[in-house]
Amino acid sequence: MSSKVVSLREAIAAHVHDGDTVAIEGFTHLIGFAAAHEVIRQGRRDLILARLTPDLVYDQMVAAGCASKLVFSWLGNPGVGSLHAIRRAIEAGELEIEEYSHHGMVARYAAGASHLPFFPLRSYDGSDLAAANPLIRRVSSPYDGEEIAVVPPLNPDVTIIHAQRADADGNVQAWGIVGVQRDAALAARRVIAVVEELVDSSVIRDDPDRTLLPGTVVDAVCVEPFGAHPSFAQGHYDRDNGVYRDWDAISRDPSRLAAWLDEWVRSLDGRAAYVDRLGPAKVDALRPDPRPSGSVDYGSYR
Amino acid sequence: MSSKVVSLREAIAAHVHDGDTVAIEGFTHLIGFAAAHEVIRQGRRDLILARLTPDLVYDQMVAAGCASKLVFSWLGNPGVGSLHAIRRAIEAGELEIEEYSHHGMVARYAAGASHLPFFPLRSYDGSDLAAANPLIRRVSSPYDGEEIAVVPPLNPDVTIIHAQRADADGNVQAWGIVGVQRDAALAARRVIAVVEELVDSSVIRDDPDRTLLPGTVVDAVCVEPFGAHPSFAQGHYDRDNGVYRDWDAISRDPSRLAAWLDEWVRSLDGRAAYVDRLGPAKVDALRPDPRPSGSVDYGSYR
Amino acid sequence: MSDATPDEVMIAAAAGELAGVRTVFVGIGLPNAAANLARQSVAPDLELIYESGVVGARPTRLPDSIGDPALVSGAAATMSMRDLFGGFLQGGRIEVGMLGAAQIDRWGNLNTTVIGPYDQPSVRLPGSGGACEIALNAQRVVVVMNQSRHTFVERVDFVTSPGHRRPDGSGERPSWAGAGPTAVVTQLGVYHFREDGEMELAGLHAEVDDETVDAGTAWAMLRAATITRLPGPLAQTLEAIRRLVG
Amino acid sequence: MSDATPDEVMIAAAAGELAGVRTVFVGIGLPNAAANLARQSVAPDLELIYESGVVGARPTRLPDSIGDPALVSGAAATMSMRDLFGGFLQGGRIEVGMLGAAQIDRWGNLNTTVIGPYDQPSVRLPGSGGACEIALNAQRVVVVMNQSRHTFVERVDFVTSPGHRRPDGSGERPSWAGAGPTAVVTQLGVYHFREDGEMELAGLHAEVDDETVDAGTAWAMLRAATITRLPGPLAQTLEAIRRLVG
Repeated sequence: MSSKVVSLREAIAAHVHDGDTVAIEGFTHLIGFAAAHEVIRQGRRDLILARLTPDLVYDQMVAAGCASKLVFSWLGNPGVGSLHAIRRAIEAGELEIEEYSHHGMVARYAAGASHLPFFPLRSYDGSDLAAANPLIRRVSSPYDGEEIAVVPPLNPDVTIIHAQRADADGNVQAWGIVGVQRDAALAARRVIAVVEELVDSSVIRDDPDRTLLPGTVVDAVCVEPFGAHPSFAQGHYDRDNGVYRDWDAISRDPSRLAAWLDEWVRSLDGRAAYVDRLGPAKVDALRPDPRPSGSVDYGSYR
Repeated sequence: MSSKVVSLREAIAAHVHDGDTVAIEGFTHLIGFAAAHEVIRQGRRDLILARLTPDLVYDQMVAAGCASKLVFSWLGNPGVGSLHAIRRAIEAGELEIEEYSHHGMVARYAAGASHLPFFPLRSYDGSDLAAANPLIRRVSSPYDGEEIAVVPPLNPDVTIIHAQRADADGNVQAWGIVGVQRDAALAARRVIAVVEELVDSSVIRDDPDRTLLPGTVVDAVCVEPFGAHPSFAQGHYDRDNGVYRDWDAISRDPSRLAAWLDEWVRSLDGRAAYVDRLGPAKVDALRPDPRPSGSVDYGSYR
Repeated sequence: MSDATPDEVMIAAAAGELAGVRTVFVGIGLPNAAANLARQSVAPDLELIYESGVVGARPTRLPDSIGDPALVSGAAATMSMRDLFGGFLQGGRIEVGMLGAAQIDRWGNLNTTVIGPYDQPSVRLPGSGGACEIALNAQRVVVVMNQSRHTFVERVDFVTSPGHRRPDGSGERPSWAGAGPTAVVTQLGVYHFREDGEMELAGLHAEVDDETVDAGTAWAMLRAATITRLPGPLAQTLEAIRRLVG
Repeated sequence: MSDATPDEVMIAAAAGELAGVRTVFVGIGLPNAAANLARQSVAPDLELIYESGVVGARPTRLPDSIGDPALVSGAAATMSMRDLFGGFLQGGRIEVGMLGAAQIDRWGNLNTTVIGPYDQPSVRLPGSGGACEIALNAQRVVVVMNQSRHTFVERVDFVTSPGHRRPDGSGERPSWAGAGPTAVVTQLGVYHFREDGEMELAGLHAEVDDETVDAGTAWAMLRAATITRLPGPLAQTLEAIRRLVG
């Protein structure tokens, strides 16, 4: 099988186009900052950005002018406050929004992944969310006539996920919080997996239950250690809460934000340079002590 | 937290009642034979038995007179042929059937688990299955008017699953094929987990991704090593294909079948006695060589 | 006399609402501190469930974010958000959902979306996250929030998470839904809901009087038949809170 | 001259239908042997996907059952049946579904449910399993089955898995569905389907002639413009099959 490993630059150039619907998913965990920064560097425009929690990652992409629309369910800097670049863009009428609840977004990806025309969920009754978003509709059950809310499928042109490891065939493994990553990838036309580590196929195949996505659905594998910073990668590095807190002041001030994008994104040629700029002291401080999962026995059968 | 560990006899007595809808799930893997045999010993009647593949386990329960109805999607002895006790009961008008496809049953459990009035799936168009089962219906999408098949929720009174290990809090871990076990359990009013091994909570909590069911949804934990024989438990024992092949002749002949039930179920007081009767040579022959999953690092964060 | 801050009083009172509870769906901030405190005190069997998909977390620190590696290490289970919101929350497996809000009305409707009109808000808030479905599907809901005439309002600007009736007093909760908000904890007191779904004052924190409650409510707050004087956090509870919040 | 059995001829021909394919949804029996043979020959990148939820299996033996521990150990991935049937099969991620059947008609409708009426069958077969949705959602379907006037029938007793048209020739496949059956492999030959969905003879195994095909078909089988004389398994292929089937 030919290897799917390519550079992140090549993967973004090949798979992310102006005007695409893009999902860089990862719920609080494994957020694809390295990939987002590469999209910024390559100057993509008019993207429709989908993500449950736009987080700093989309605040940066919006600030860099990549996006025309945001599809989301919780818009904030967790534990800190607002995402100011996104707020400014919305207020200036430069960024359209399409808003759901978390389960609504989860259900949209589920419908997209499984080729359903809609997905039913018990939400929105008595809320103003359905009035604010005409894509939230209702269906009657053919069993008891009861009405239930439904949302339409979400099929990104490309979904980018970050994970702990993959093999060259594109089999991707992740542990800890996996959020909506599987459905967001299965729903997409193209999938880029960015990983902390490339491993031999035998490592993957020794523990098939850990596989988040089989290689048959992955188009490109890119190896970018620390690529989810300032979010975290379970077992690899901690969440860099200081970056989240500091972001508030940066993103409030457009000129500071522009300078930040120059310093941390545009003047760098990739994630390795970003890690260099962070410096070994910061990187070391984010490394956890080991806590092994332990091994289970799959058995060898002949 | 008080322990959920009870004997299988107590668990069946407390949670399985005449007339209940019962799901003993486990797709080819981890089929709950020990639990089924205990249900037979306790003489339950008029059960509605739900399972994708009734397998030997329901052929035995039907032969023992436990069931009045079967809800299923594939009725056979895998790789061998028919389930003769079930066929006789259907032909004699003693066993009602309600038939789906696999995805239909999967979707019924999914609807049951997530409290949905129906679940949509792309199946049944052009098939005679919907005509044979009036519970397979259709819904129009409010987005494009397209019609799609739906099935109703399945909410067993009790679901019994078998797994490799659990702790006393009822956190259950399984590896290998998990089929519909999670949804079948979440859909149920009561859940019995039968496991090969009781482990300390620290073993579970060292690898939370392996948890199939958290203890909050499990009512009873029963420890019955070899409890899934003649099906298999990944890493613990192989499928006993000889039993499946031999079953054909046994279940063809009602008197041989009655003798089998006496010998292997009714005259025994539990699974330990069954394993004794199998004998150490057979048990040893089914043990695989080790094939460890390897360990991943979750990290210790403070 | 206690030197507890208003937040500490709220955390302690909110923890008290979890006595004997087995499963709580926890948001970030005060609910998170309250749930962790409850597990160390009135609800030793409490399993903390985070919308990131972590069940039975035993965090060694109070996380900044609802998704934090310290929630995962040592947890009982992780699951996809599809399983969590579908099979777990919607499946009725969550006893208590703990929610915060920027605005609440007398029916327990919560706003975390906008101040002002939706299309031209004066303040854009984060939105629902999981709150809308938590409010509908948890067996009951405990609200923890700061109280003032700006937050306890006659009419919320946007119903993100439904309470017992529509803001105009019409309608009722769907038959399939959970019981909705049963308690609201603020820095002033604790509120319950009458049979008809309207909020009433049920308890006052130390050194808070009736007039302070009325001054902090934009409608005429009803009173329960008996209004408890809440004891306030014990010294050991305060210690525990400070260990948690750091 | 080959000493291949009819089953071996079918396995070899069915494996040939998988040349260059990446993902195949495999049933038990002949399809399983064919898919494993294909991975060792014409489709080295082939990922075997079993309805038990195993993706990219590398079985060290040919299992009796579609769920077997030897399918799991060394596989690329396992997944729940919800993810497999929903996100994988229904999501269009399966190139080829390989199905068997007790009856087939000229439109490729497959019966694995009953011989005789549904309520009073003379033979009760296993039913659909995943076949109905595989027939609809795989990008295309390859059928492997024994051929006779009892199996290649004018009208199937029950449509378990839909082909190109209803048994009376009406209707067509839904717009969202895959291409349906594109090849049928039997011990006599290989059949394809015309534009209008009707089956035609496309290839004959060694030592099989036209009349044998007609004697083994309960309707007037159409002929492709050119009918290939199939080479039959090479010696090394036969060896591989015998290693697989044991």
